[in-house]
Parts: sequence; C-alpha cells; structure tokens
Amino acid sequence: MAEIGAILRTFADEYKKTPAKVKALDAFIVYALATAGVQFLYMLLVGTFPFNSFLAGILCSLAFFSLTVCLRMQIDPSNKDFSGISPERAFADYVLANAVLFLAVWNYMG
Amino acid sequence: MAHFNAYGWGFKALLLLFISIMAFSIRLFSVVKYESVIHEFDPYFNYRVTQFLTKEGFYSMWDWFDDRTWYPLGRVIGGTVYPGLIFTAGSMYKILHALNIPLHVQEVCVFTAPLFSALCALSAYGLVSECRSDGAGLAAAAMVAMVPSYISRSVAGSYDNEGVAIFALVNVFYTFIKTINTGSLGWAVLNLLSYFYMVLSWGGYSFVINLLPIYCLACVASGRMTGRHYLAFAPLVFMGTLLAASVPVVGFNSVLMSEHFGAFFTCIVLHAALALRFVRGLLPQRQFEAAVRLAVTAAAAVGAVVVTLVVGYVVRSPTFGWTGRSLTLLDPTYASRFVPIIASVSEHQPPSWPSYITDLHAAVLLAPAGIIGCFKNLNNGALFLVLYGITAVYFSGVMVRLMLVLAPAACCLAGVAVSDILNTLCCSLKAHGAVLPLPALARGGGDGAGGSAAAGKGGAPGAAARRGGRGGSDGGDGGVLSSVLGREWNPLPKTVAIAGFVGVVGLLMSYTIHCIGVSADAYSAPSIVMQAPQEDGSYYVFDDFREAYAWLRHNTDPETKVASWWDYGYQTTAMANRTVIVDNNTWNTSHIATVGRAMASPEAKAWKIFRSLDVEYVFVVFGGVIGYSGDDINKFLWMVRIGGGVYPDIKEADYLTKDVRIGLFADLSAAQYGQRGYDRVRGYVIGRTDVTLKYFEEAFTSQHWMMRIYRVRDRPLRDSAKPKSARQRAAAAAAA
Amino acid sequence: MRRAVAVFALLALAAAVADAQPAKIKKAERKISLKSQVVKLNDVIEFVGVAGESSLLFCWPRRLAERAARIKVAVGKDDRFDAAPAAAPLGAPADAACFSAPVPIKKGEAKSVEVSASFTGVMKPNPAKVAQGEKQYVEYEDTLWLLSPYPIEAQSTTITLPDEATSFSPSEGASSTSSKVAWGKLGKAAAWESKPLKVHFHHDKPFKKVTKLVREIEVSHWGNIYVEESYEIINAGAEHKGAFSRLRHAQQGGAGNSFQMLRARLPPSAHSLYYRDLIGNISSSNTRRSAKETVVDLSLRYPLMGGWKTDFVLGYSLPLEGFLFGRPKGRSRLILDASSPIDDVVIEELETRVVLPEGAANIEFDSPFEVEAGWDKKFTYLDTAGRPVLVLRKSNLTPLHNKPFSVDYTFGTTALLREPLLLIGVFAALFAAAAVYSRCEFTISKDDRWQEARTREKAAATLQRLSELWDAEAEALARAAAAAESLTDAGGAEAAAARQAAEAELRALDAKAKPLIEALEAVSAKAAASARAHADAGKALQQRVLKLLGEKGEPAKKGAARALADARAEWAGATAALCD
Amino acid sequence: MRARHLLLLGLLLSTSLVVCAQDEDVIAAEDGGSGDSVAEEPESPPPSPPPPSPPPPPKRKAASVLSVDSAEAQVITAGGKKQSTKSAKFGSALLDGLALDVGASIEVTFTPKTDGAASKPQQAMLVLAPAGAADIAAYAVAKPRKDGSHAAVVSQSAVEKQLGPVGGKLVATLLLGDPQAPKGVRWELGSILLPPGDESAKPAPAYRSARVQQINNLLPNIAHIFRAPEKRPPAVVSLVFTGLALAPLALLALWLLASGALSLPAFPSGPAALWALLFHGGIGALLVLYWLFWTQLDLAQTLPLAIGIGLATAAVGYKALSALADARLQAERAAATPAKKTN
Repeated sequence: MAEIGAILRTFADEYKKTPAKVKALDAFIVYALATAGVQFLYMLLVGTFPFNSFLAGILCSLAFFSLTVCLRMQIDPSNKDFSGISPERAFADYVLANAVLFLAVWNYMG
Repeated sequence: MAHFNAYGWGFKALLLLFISIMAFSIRLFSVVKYESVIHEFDPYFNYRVTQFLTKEGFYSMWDWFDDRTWYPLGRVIGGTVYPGLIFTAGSMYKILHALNIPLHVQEVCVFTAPLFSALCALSAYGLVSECRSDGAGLAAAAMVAMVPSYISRSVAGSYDNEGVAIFALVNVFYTFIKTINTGSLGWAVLNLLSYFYMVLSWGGYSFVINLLPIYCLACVASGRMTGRHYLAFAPLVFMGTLLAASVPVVGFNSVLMSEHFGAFFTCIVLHAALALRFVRGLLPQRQFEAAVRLAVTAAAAVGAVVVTLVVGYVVRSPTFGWTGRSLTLLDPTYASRFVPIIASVSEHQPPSWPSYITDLHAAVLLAPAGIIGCFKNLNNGALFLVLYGITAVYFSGVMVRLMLVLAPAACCLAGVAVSDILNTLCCSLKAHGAVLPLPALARGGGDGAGGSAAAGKGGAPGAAARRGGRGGSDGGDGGVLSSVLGREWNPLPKTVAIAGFVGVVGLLMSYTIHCIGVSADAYSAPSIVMQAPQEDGSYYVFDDFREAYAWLRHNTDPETKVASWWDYGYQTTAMANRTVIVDNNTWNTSHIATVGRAMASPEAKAWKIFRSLDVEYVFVVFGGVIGYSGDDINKFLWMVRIGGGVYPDIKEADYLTKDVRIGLFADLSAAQYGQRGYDRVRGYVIGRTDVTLKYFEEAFTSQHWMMRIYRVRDRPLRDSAKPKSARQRAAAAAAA
Repeated sequence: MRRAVAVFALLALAAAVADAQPAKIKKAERKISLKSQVVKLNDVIEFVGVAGESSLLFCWPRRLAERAARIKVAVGKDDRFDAAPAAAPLGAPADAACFSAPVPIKKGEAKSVEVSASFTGVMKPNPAKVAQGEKQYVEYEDTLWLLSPYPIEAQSTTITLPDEATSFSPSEGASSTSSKVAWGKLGKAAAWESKPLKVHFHHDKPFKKVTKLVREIEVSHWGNIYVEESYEIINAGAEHKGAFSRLRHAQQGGAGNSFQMLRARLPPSAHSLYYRDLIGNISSSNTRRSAKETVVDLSLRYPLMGGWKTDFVLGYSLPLEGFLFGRPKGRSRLILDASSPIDDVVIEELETRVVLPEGAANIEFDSPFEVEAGWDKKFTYLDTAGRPVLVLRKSNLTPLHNKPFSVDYTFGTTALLREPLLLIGVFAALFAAAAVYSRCEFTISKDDRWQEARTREKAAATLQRLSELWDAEAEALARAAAAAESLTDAGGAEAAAARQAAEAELRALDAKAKPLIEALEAVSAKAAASARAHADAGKALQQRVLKLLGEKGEPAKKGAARALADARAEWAGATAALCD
Repeated sequence: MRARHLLLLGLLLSTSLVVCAQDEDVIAAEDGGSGDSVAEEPESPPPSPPPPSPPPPPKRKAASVLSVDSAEAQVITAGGKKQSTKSAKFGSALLDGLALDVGASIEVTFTPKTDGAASKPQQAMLVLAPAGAADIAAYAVAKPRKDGSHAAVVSQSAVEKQLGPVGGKLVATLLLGDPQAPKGVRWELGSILLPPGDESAKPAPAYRSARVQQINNLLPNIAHIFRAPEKRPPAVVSLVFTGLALAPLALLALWLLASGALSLPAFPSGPAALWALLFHGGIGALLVLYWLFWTQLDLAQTLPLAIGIGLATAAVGYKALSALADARLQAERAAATPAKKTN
C-alpha cells in the first residue's frame, strides 16, 4: 500500500513537470474517456436500443480519445518517437482527422 | 550515387510511368483478341448495377429493390453488394460525361480493372519503397504489374470487385506503413480512407483488419512498438469500425462478428503497452517495476473478465460468430462438409501446385529469398512484408481465389529479393572492377536486362534490374548491402557474379515472357464467346450464349420468368433482361436447391415445381455438339448434391450409379439430339435417343445447340406411353 | 409545307368541279404486282375530259390508301405530278380514300395518265399462324374495277404473283396461268363501282419489316462521315406457331417464311464497319468490295421465324470525297442516300439525324420525299456549344425511297481549328498548373526543414571528419602500394613488415571511423548507409592492396598495381563526392 | 391430384393427337397441324370443344360414332340423403337452375354408347367452367359402373379444390371422347349456381398459366409482420444520462478556465490574429455544416460543401499555424544559438 502511495506521489511530482499545453490535452483525454464511460454505463443499465446511435456515440468518444492521445504524444517534447513533426503540423493533422471523424459519426448516428 | 541522385527523380517517375502503362496494356489482350465486352458471370451483375446507377443516380441505387431476380423473393441490392467498384465506375462515368466525353457505360466498366491494376503497381512501389528501398520498390511494382494471378481477375472486361479491391488492399498497407514511418496523423487519415475504400470494395477487408493486428502484436512482442504504431493503428480501429459499420452490407457485423475482435483486442494491448512506456518514462526504475507488478496483476484480473465475456458471446453463436466464408478459411474442410454451395464454386477449391507456378512463376522462387532478405535487416516495414507474405500463403492454400491476396505479397517479397541479389552481384562486380572496366559492365548488365526484358515487351523489370544494379552505389541500397553482406564480406568470384547476374536477368525475362503469354492465351477469354482456329488462320466464333439471350430479350414477354442453373442468373438478367429464379449471388440455398431438384426430377414433377414458380422458360447449356465441356451436364452432380442437401428425395447415389441421364435436365439436353447421337464432351453416344417431351416444348435452340430454351407447357401433352391410373389403363386397352 | 397548302386549296376546287361534271375513263389497264412484300400497282388510264377539269382524283379502298408508301402520277414521259390526299367527293362509298393530282384536261380532250403506287403491309397472311417448315399463304384484296369517281368504259386487270394462286374471286372472266391472274375484258362500270377482288396464293418471300430505323450521320470536316444505323426488325409474315426445332431448321435449311440474312449495299469507299447490338458484336457477317459498292452480308443473331423480332446496329465511315462538296461562299453540301442501304426491307418509321460539325450555320436540306424536320443538339468529344442536329422523320418507306438527299450549310475554316486549339489549351493549362504546384511548397512550418538543416549540419561535420580519415587511409594505401611495387623480393621479410605496418595503420583508421559512422547513423540513416558503402569499398581496396603485397611475380604485380592505382583514384574521387 | 386433371385435359384435347402420334407428317401436311394447335394454345379455353379433328387419313378403317341419349342428375345434400332427381334428353339443359350449396353434391349419371351399344369411352368427364373466366375449369371424371352407365359427382369442395373459391355460375359441359370415334360428344348441361366461396380461406390456386394470370388466380396478399419496437426507457432516464454525458464537458470547461490553459493573451496578435480568427471560424463553420447535415442535408449535398470549407480552412490554417511556428522557432533559435556556440 505504502508502495502504491509512493508510486502515486512520484508520479504526481513527475507529472507536474509536463508543460501546460500537454496538461490541457490530458484534460481532453480524460473528458473523452469519461464520456465513453457514461455511454458504456448507459449500455449496461438501459441497453443499446438504437444500436447505430450507440455505436456512433461510443466510437466517437473512443476515436476522439485516441486521436488526442496521438496529438499529445506528438507535441510532448519528452516523446522521442515523433521527431521531425512540428507541433503546428501535428495540430493541423489533428484538426483534419477530427473533421473526418465527426463527419463519419454524424453520418452514422442517423 | 552522385549521378543517380541527380536524375533519381526523373528515373523513378519515368520507370513508374512505364510500369503502369505496361500494367494497363498487358491486360488489353482480351479486347484485342476478342472484343470490348464484359466477361464471365459476376461482372454482368456489377455491370447491370452500374447501368442502373448511371441512369438513376447513387441514392436510388442505394435503396434499389431488384425484383428481376430470385423470383419471387427479389433482392435488396443496396444492402447486399460491396458498392466500391460500382461507385468507382459510376463516378468515372459521370465525370467523363460532365466533360462531354460520351463513353458508353460498358467501355468504362471494361477498362476499370486495368486502370486500377496500374494504380496497384504504383501503390506496391510505395509499399516496398517504404519497407525497403526504392530499387526494391520498382522491382516489386514491375512484378505486381504483370503477375498472372492478378491479371486473371483484372483483364479488360472482367469487371469484378477484385479488380479494384487488390489495389485497395495494397494501398491500405502502403498508407499504413507510411503512417508508421512518418508518424503523422495526416497519413493516418489517408490510411483510414483507403481502408474505407477497401471495405466498400471487397469482403476481403477482413484480411486487412486481421493482418494489421497480427503485425502490431508482433511489434509489441518484439519490443519494437513505438508511439507511431499506436498512431497508425488505434484511430484506424475506432474510426475504421465506424466507417465499416456505415456500409450497409457490413453493418453491425463490424462489431458483432469475430473477424473483427482481433483488432479490438490488439487495440487494448497497444493501449496497455503505451501506458507502460509512458509510466516508465515518468517513474524511476524500481518504482516502475513495482507499478508494473501491480498493473500486471490488475490487468490480468480485468483481462480474465473481458476474455470470459467475449468467449461467452462467441460461443453462444452457432458458428462461433464467424461467417461461413471465413470459417472455410480457418477450417478448410468446413465448406465441403456443410455448405455445398460454397464448395461447388470452382474458385473456392484449394489450388493445385501447378497453379502456383502458372499464377506466380518467378515470384514463387524469389519470395522465400525475399523473406530471408527481410530478416537480414528487420525494420518495421520488412517485418510487415514477412507477416503479410506468410498469412497470404496460408489463405491462398485454402482457396484458389485468394491467390489474389498472395500475388502482391509474393511480388513485393520477390522485389526485395531481386534488388538484394542484384546489389550483391553488382557490388562484387565493382570489387573486381579493376580488372574489368566496371561501370561499363554494371551498366551493360543493366541495359542487357533492360534490353532483354524489353524484347519481352517488359521494359520495366529490366529497368528495375538496372535500378538495382545502380543500387549498388546508391545510398538506400548501400545500407541494405552492408547489412546483407555483414561486417566482413569478400566479393563473390567474378565468374560467379557474372553468371548470377545473367541468371537473374534471365529469370526476370522468362517471368515477363511467361506473364505475357499467360495473359494473352489463358486469361483473356471472355467465356461468353468461344473461338476455334480454322485452317486459314481465321477464327470460328461460337456465340451461342448471346444468341439465346438476345432471343429471350426480344421474343418473350418482359415479365417472363426464366429458370436455369444459377451460374447463368446474372447473365440472364443483364443480357436477356428477364426475371430469373436464382442467380450467382447464392444467398438462399433452399431456393437454389429447388431448382436443382427440379432439374434432377422426372419431367412431370419438374413441371409442377417450375409451374409453382411461375416459370415459363427453362434453359440448359449443352456442350455435346461442339464439345464445350463447361456445360450443365458437368455441373449436374452439383445440382443433385445441392438439391439433395435440402430435399431428401434427391439421392446422389441414384445419379452416380446410373449415369446422369435420368431426370428432366438430361431430357432437356438430349431432346431431339438423339438422332444425332454422339456427345462430344462425354464421348458416348447419348443413351436416350427417344426423348419426347410432354411437359416442355423446345422454344429455341442456339446454332450450336449450346443453349437450349424450353417453354413450360401450359398443359402437358397426353402421356400415351404409360397411363397413370388403372382406369386409364383400361381406357387405353379399350382404345387399342 | 407551303406547297401542300396550295395543293389543298387547289384540290378543294378540283373536287367541286369534279362533282359538277365528271370526266370519263375510256380505257384503263391495271397491273398489280404481288411478287415482293410490297404491292406495286401501275394503272394506265385514258381520260376523256367532259367539262375540262384542272385536276383528277385517284381513289383506293381506305385499307390500301392508308398504307400507300408512294403515289406518282405521270402524263406521257416527261411531266410528273404529285398526288396529295383529297376529300372523297359526294356519292363515294364510305371506305374510299382519294388523292388528287393537278392534271388539267380540256373539254373533249383524251389524255392517258399513268399512275404508279406502292403499298406496304396490305397482304394478309392466311392462315395467320404457321408451324415451323409450313408454307406461307397470303391474301390480297382490292376492287376489281378501278375505284374511281369517273365512269369506266373498259378495263383490264392483271395480277402477277410469286407463285400459282390457290384461289381467286371473282372467277368469271378470269384467266389464270402460273404466277398470273388476269381479267382481260371487264366491261362498263359506273362511277364508284366497287366489286371486291380477292387473291389467295403461296408467298414464301420473307416479309422483312424494319419497325424503327434511326440513322445518325455525323460529319467531321477532319475527313470522315460516321454513319450509325440502328434497326429494329421483325418478320411480318405469318406468325410462327408451336415449337422451334433447331434440328428441323437445320435440315430444311430455314424453309418457310423465316430469314436470317440481310444484305446491305454500302458505298465502295465505306470503311471501318461494325455490326453489333447492345450485348456486343454480332460475330457473323462478311463483306465483299467491288468497284461500285461494298456488299455486307449481315446474318442476324438467330433466324427470324414469323413474328420474331430482333435489333442491331450497323455502323460505317465514309470519306468526305464524293459525299461532301464545297459550294460558293463558304457553304458545303452533304449528299447521301435518304433511306436504308439494306435490300428489300420495308421501313415503318425512319428517323435520320444529321449531326453537323459544331459551328455549322444556316442549314438547309432537300429531300426526295416529304419529311417532317426538327432540330436537336448533340454534345460529343471536345464540344462546348454542342453540334446542330437536323432530325428528319418519315414513316412507311419502301426500297424505292432510297434516293439521295442533300444538306447545305455554312462552315468556316476557323471553326475547324477550334477543337485542336481547345485541346492544346487544356494541356497547356495542365502543365501550367503543374508548374505552379511545383513552385509553391506546402509544409506548414519551416520547422521541419529547420530540423533537417540542423541534422544536415551535424551530418556534414561528421562526414568531414570521416573524409579526413578516408584520405589518410587513401594515403596509407598509396604508400603500401608503392612499397609493394618497389619491393623486389616478394614474400620476404620487408614485405612482411610493410604488410604488418600497413595493416596496423589501416585497422587504426577503421577503428577511428567506426564510431563516427555510428554517430552519422543517429543523424541520418541515408548518409550513414552511403558512408558504410564507401567504407566497405575501402575495405575491398585494402584487401586487394594487402594481397598485392603478398603477391609474387612481376608482370601480374604490374598489371594489378596499375588497376589498383585507378581503383584507388576512383575511390578517392568517391570520397570527395560523398562529402559535398 | 392436380396432375391427373391436367392429364385428363391432355387426353381430352389431344384425341386427334393420338392420330398424329401414328403419322405426324401426314397430319402436318394435311392441315395446319390442328393436333399441335390444340395441345399448345393456352388461349383456347378447356370448355370449348376440340376443333374438328382432321379427317382421318385414308388408310384407317371407317370410324365409329359416339353418342349419349339421356342423362339424369341427382342432388345429394350435405346429410348424404338423396334429393330431387332430374333427367333430360340429349341437348337439353339438364342442370339449369340447380344450386350446389356447401357440402352438397350433384351426381350426373348417363350411359355413353358407341354405335348404339353401351361402351366405355376413353374419356368421359364433366367440365365446370366459371362463367366469364376464360381458360380455367374444374373437372369431374365420370366413373364407369357395372351396368355400363357412368356417373360424375360434382361437389362444391371439389370445385374449390381445383379452382379456388369461385362463387356464382358454373357452366357445366359433358364431354365424351374416344380414339375410335373421330367426333367426340359435347353436351351443354346448363349452369349450376355455386355459393360464394369465402375469400379469407384462399387455397393455392390449382391451375395457373404463367402467361395469363387469372383473376381468381391471385396469390393471397401477404400480411407483413413488423418487428415490435423495442421498449424505450422512460424519458427521465434519457434526460439523466444526457446530463451525465454532458457533465464531463462542463467539468472540462471549468478546469480549462481554472487552470488558465487557454489564456487569451496567448492568442496571437498582429496579422496572425486575423488568420487565427479565420481558422477558428473555418472550424466552426465546418461544425455548423455537420449540424445541418445531421438535421436536413444529405451526404451528396454535404460533401462538396465540407470539402470547400475544408480547403478554405486549410489555407487560412496554413497561414495561422506557420505564423505560430515562426514565432516559436525564433524563440527556440534564440535559445539554441548559444548552445551551439559551446560545442
């Protein structure tokens, strides 16, 4: 238990160092997850009646989540995987991806 | 290197142009030798739908209920086709007409497949040059452009899903690898779109959505997983599922069918792995390990729950949530045991060894070498190529038609092999360069390849060889080279090197020649017209199918129902424009079985069955006169088998012990033919020379008797031979 | 049109006059030919004017008149008149339909008028349905006497048949030989005498009837006239009944009224023919060329039994010579046959669409027969404004109608050049676009290129160091080689020593180079790779030098050394190339 | 069952064909192949007599004459007890006015004679054609008895079985035929009245011509069964979950404001500001378009618009972002150059 506490503490400290922008993105990620979670809850409690709408909803939030994760990785200076991609470029791509995503979602939501 | 980089761009562009032109033109034999016409069976359906689309527009095609087929059930077209091909051709048609280029729909359809195989060559180049080097890329493109098994489904006129689907397939892989290499979301979006196109085009998309996860898992396992893999895969899974679900024919399957679970699972794994990396980044080592321990235990718990849930879901469904076709893939004996309809299609049989040689030729030889080459320096792309190759080999082993999936893989690997081999040879030649004037030789070798291949109308493989040859001094290949040859390499003996060089070039040459020959002779016949060479060198044409279809079209009532074996359903609706009972979209086995049963039953019974289906005309294909072996008598056992599958009163044994000459079907074939006697296909004198039909009447027979159309009589003729009841026997006695 | 109006006015008057005091017919000879599916009749009538008429009336039972394809009235050789439909005068039987021709007759003057007319589809098959291989019998009905408003004094009627008549009425006064029935001396008849005449005879000539023919003639001043004719054809004879047995058909060689072959006679210069229907080529036809015509034997997809239909498209191209003629002041005249080139078919409906090149203006046409004209537009390759299309419609034609017709229009040479210019323009635009595209760059931020620049700096630095090493290596090699040449006793101690030294030096250099290459790897794989390649090449050289050091025998050594020298030179050059 | 009737029909219609069967060509040559015509023209309704068969070819011996003098009809009620009996001479309308109510049946008895002697003709049957309907009829085969007389029984159920529910008049005809006799016997027995069959219980029509779809040969109309709509949760639940789904958004907004992650001062100033504004505007426009797409437009209308807006947004975005990038790079360079000096 103490171990966990320690871990969490260090984690927190380390996390404080991340730049504000990245933190904001993390907020978005959490938001997406929360929305997905709510819909999942709905499925468990009530059911999946308009199945296409349900799919659209939950996949939308999941896809948004993953896209945001990607963006976060790209602009996170501590991440070495994405050398050669500037934050601006990353953001432009991100906008494009979301445009496509939402078109698909709305199309399927019916 | 200097001089290559100077012209590198120009060279590549030029060679690619050559390659795509060749890919296009090598598929035009069918038009040159025969005519610009739609081939085979399924293409006729696609053609018909495309016509409808160009007339009525996209939306009305989307919800088109076709009452011309599967009478009396009908068929919802929009919900049961993969519309990729049709939309493609349709939009090309619309664009052309917007530019006042009045091409007929048929022309557009005929040339769609060659066009897309040219594009396929390009994306193959992209794929391999991403995985390996430009040289390998060009070699691969050249080989894909000519690989026979792909030609077989994409000659001009064979207007079938595979024509565009293979391009889509390779393109997905290309964009995927590209995404991984660049790690930009922009490419990820392109990848997504090309995946969407793939889903639109072909059921084979499930191959993609299973191969990519396998690859990602491999990366995770081999510890080469990076954020870029996540970026390439996770959004693809989520958004791809969404887009796939919005294609009616796929619909909810994209989340409910087991084909797709692999992707979801892999997605979870990726997230876990990513989280791990993230945490490792933040925490010091010791704590990290502790965290991992905790995480693993937790994950194990959660995972167990999830797995049980999924397993529970899967087990509940009878086929374990797999569609019949993919089950046939996982268990090759499945179809033959349970679904005769799938087994009856020749292209669902496992291929024979010769067919590998015919369809892949040199690629068979080179692909394994390519795999080894990939292992020599294993980067993301190379690993992908290897996995692709191996899985494709398995699938092609199950069904002939999946050779199509194997072909590009084999060609890409072969391309890698070719460029590696040529690099080695050229470099060792360079090493002996002092003794021979080397650049001359390298170039000479290259040009030799070029020239020789050009002699075989290839041009491109030779070009690729030259590219490879130059590759010895090129940067990209230099890297390959040093890795291939390892730290201390001593050049091959000069003679060996030269011999090898000549050998490779010869191989490529023979490949080219083989491909051209095959596509000219084997794969360009449109199966609705047959040709027989005559003494004077001209060809005698057997055009019976179209003759009969034309007859139906012009001389029967537009509402007439026509019955035949299902192979001819699509052609009948498209060419004769008449309602059919069953067609090549074999979605309703029992309906097909009904026709099979009718064909296998004695006349009176068959008459009743056809009458109950409102059938007015029945036609059979009979090759006995001109020795056309693909006729219905050869398919007859399948009719029996499928009919018997549903109606127990049809017993296959009867038709095996006696010969096929019982049942309506044989009567229809043999009626009136008896007097002529000899069946050229089976090579026996037809047994029943005395067929007199009482319930059917010959309405039309084509010039060479291949198509025999019968009218179902409204009232049967009197049965003078054997009275039915005692009373009538008495009456007959009285009469005599 | 105007002409028609005139005629009407005229014939109203004529009718009036005729009523007042009809002329007389002194003598009439009727010749009716039923040999083909077209009924051709030829009456020679001698009129005697009673009170001078300005026009004459010619009447037939309505059943025939409705199917009249062509009626010509001639007096003597030279002057010909057109007959126009006219109202039947009072006292005419209900089913009489009349035509009037403006043939003036003075009082008491005798004039011999020749009326030739052809009717289609008036022979009724009887029985209406025949089974395969049975003979076809047809029936022809008419009036025995000429149906006319004028009293007749004497008449003879002759009917020529393809075969002997099975029955005919009235039988009195008739003499029938094979293929001919004649009523030689028919006495007086009052006006409107309409005694029926009926002939029933065997007629196996197939009744080839084109229900609809659309001819599209597209003129391109670039030297071609494309003609595409799409036919819908039916066998209008007695209908086929019961089964169709291919066996019998083969044995009897298509006996009865069925037919499969058609013969088209195209101009001799016709080329690039095609013959297809909407499911592809019809692969059975052959062509013979002669000086005056190109004969095409078209065999339909299947034999047409009675009542069976099919359709097909026949297309061919003609050169401009002989069909398109230049006229004064920039006008050109197109002259072609007005009807179908196919032998003995009757055409129910003909639509001719003459597609003139884009920009053709003030178009006029002249047709050998009355047609209704309309206009249309067509867009095809490289069209912007669309091509003017002259649409001519006519129904009920016989082979006799196949006379030339002409279209005149103005078409400037500038318009001729428009399309190539358009093409050039489009391509130019494309290239321009490509050029522009290649000029401007689309990387969002300079950032990427900035990073590249940084890496390039690093790479350059490392390469610089490497090249120094390599130069050192080159020198070492040179020295070694020199030593090798200078040394006389191969394999001796000195040689061994030199070899040792060289090897040591080279190994040291390699050792130095190794980490640098690693560093380069980190910065740019490509550069590193090329560096590796170069290093490997270097190794190859080393080995050869060392080998040389070990070698014995002058001459071999000489050659090898020389070869080695320029190899080294090349390598050094490569080093230089690598660094810039 | 059905087949038998058709067979009988075949028998009836092709008396002449028996002749044809011997020597087809003779017949074919002699007249328009009447044999075939009878057998093959579905237009000719069954009740109508077979057209006079061809004069028998000379080689056959003189044919006998088939006849029937009288017949009697007996109505048997549902209870099975025999009712009124009528009898009539040849040619008179025997059955006229008789009604055939449910369960009841009529038995027609007669004695066919060949050349005056009682005989068993090959075909003897009662044809019942619904008045008006061409081309279909019910058949009652006359069974021979010991005494040489034949009896045909007509019942409403039998008729219904063959024709489906036909109400109203049935024209009854007695037909006799035999190969010995070139001429068959045809006796119009008048019309029977049938109770209207109940439409609801329509059995599959017995005889249907693929070409001529009969009035009373319509397929029963199919009652479509639609899936019952899933039961929706009460509105409250939906609302609650809507709230829940929106909650994270609210929280996010709050957090962002609180943490000042999006601080307006960071918004670019100068010319870049314009581009940035436009960029955001473009994205907003895209979202609005999607909303419209959801509410009214369809894909065909939306896609072009989306592409248009997208391109515009891309253009302004390019400017805006590159401006940002430049700003950042200057900062970085400033930081980087001293660092570069050192090594």
